[in-house]
Amino acid sequence: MAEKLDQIFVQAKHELVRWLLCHVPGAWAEVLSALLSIATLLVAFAALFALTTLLERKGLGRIQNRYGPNRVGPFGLLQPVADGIKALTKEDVVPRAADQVVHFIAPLVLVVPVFLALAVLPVGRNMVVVDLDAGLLFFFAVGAATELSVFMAGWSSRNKYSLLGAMRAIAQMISYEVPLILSAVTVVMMAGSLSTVRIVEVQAGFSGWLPHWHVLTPWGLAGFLLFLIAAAAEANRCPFDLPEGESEIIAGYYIEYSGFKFALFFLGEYIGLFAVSGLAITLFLGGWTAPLPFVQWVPSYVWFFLKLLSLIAFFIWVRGTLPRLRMDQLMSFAWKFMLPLSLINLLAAGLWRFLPEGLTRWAFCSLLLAAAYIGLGRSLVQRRNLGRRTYRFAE
Amino acid sequence: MLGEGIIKGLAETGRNFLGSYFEPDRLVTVQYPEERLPAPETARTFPFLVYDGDDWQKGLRCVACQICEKECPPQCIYIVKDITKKPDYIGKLQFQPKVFDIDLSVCMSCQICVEVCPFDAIKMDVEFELSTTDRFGRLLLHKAELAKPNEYYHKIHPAEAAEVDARLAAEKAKALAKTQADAAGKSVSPKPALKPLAPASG
Amino acid sequence: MTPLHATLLVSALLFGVGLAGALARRNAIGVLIGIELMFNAANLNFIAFWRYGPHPEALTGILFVLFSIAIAAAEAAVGLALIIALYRHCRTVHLDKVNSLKG
Amino acid sequence: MTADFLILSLLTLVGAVAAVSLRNLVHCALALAAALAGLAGLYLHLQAQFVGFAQLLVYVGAVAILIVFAILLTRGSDSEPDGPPATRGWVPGAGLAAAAAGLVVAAILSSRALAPSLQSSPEAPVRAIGEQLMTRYVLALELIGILLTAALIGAVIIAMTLPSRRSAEHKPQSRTSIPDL
Repeated sequence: MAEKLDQIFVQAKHELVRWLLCHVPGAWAEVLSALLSIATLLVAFAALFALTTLLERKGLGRIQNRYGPNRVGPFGLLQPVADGIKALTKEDVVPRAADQVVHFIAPLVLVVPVFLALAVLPVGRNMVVVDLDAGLLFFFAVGAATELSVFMAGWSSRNKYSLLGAMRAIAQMISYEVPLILSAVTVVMMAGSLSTVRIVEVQAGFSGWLPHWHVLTPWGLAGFLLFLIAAAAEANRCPFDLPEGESEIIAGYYIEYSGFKFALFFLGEYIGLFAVSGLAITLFLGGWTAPLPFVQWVPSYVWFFLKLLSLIAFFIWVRGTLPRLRMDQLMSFAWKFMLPLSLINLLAAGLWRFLPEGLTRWAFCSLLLAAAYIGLGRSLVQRRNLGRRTYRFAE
Repeated sequence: MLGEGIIKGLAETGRNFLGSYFEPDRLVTVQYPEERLPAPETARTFPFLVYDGDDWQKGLRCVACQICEKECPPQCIYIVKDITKKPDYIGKLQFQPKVFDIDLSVCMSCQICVEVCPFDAIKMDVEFELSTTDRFGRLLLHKAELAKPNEYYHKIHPAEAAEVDARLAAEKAKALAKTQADAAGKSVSPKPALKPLAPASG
Repeated sequence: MTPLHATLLVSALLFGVGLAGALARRNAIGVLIGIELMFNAANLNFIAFWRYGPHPEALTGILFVLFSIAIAAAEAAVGLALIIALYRHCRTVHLDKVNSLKG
Repeated sequence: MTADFLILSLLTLVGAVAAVSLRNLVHCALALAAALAGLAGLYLHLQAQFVGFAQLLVYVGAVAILIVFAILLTRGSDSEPDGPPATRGWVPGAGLAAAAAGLVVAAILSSRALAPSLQSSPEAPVRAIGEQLMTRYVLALELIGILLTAALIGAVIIAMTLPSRRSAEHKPQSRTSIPDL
């Protein structure tokens, strides 16, 4: 029964493809199967996007002792629908000085790769659109295109704020991509594979009550936290939302976008967050595996989406808590703290691999990472609040 | 150590989040169309005309003196005086406005009309839900929409209305006393009637 | 025409376009773009010969391209740094105007 | 000669032509990114998965961004108001390029050694690439590491302005020497 429930979507797809093959030639089987997977993925994540916009506004409201949206539908549940209708019916304003073609293409260049990145995330047992041999590399490769789209949006608008926002965004994305990839590399070292499916399989299984998740090791915990911070910076989430700081550069690179194009940027940003959170789950939180042995009867995709929702909730919580960083703080945090710590984490992961199992390797790796954390953190804090700012003109 | 502040901050916002579900006092937002706060005594939006008695056409306090029309800074009041006097609600003959219009889209709620009115005939309303799709028709209020009973005035501004009523009653009593005194004095001598009034007005 | 021929033709045309760009552009960055295109045309050749060659299991072509990509990245970084230094020195990146030997 | 090959090579070539012929340099850089993405698609078509993704990561993610940054940092280089985007001697340049390309094309078309090309479908698993890198090509890998480090440091030093020199040289223009984005 549990098995059946777990594989219900996989079975449904097979049945559907079989039924469709009665009507179309057999050579189309692969195409049909891929199209069905893609459609399901698009619908599921678009629905999750709608839900998340609502949850975010509700959660932020509660953190600030407000209600949040509660007018459209019961408990405000239809608010995303209202937002969507609003975005679709709004006038699409393009500045006269803008570079029309680049301005038009930029949102597409953001949305398409971001959805492509979802293709390698295993959302359940046997539920992945493509199991690529170099899946992780694929994820980061298509993620690279978003930087270009941000630049295109910022440059083509012919607005100094949008260009500033784009430059900030690119500088930030490039800086945080280094610790992001380095902390992912630790997992690749352990799993011995770049395939996301294989990485999840490595983490399946229990020793006693504890699952074999990577986050439950010293290097995994450090890697997970580093990955989460870098992911927040990659997805332009608070406290790293300088590129779109409303109060300083009035929404940054999408200042000149309105209507449906703005909605596309918004969608792209959230799907990017889901993708990178999904990758964090795949790499460190055991993907679709159950956290405890006796709840394994719960379908695997439920676990994946539960983990995804809790990570999103964490991001919302952080957004409701932390103020935005300053640009120099952002950069010194990336290069003086994140990068050395992720390199040391790489070392710790290597040691973990080659030290004999037991308490010694736990103690050794934990001590190494804790010492690095305290030392780097102290040096960062001592330079007066994450590095002192030097003013060029306003001395 | 690095990160302590972040954890403290997260705890604080977490407490806010959970607290908002268990302590209703935290949520200060008024859910406006369903629940509304009572308007304060001194609240004001736009003017209305007060009438006494039951029939608004007879009971209007306004005598069409047109002071408010002249004083109104944005000139949103338009009055046409009736040529003949008509009996008011107690049967006394009075001038009455034939037309009394206020353009709410022009009015700036300055309350000068209320201050200059010698008859306490125009007062400020607290009604604020005036949005309409017909800007020229629905925001130009005529006499019929402007006239509201004295009881309504008592309801929205109780203290002020009581004061006004007391003053009006006192003036009425004084006028009554004066007419009686006049009636009494006319038989004796009409001349000293002005004398006791002079210090009172000064 | 075999697939190998087609791929090599694409590579040759790409090289020609890149060469034309490198020779004819006035702007230093434009020249760099042309050089990048030529680099990539060469890489395509390696992949094509690996794919249709007699010993694909040796992975020589793939590894050569990987190294070549790494070198191209380094080349681009240094080249652009040179262009920025040039701009700072001469206030222009138009190669016609950079014609004095004396700094 | 399949449809996907045609589409990808068309994208690559059109992008390349646009990259060398457009007037606005930012457009050139974006066209270059499109051409290199098309090339990555060609690699995938040729079953070199790892190389294709590496190409996307390095070229679209890093080199294109680097070029764009350089364009914005060298002010006034993004447009060429005076005259054509090419040098005065563009005719010999283009002619030389056309001759070179024509020569190569003729060589390819007339080559007999290429004729019996194999129709195998080889695989390049990541594990095999990694093993090769760590055994047979380990020296090259280390050299690449040194090269990249040297390039990194060199680029920083070339592009860096020393505070003392800058203030000495550009004192009168210190307001204009700040890159105006």
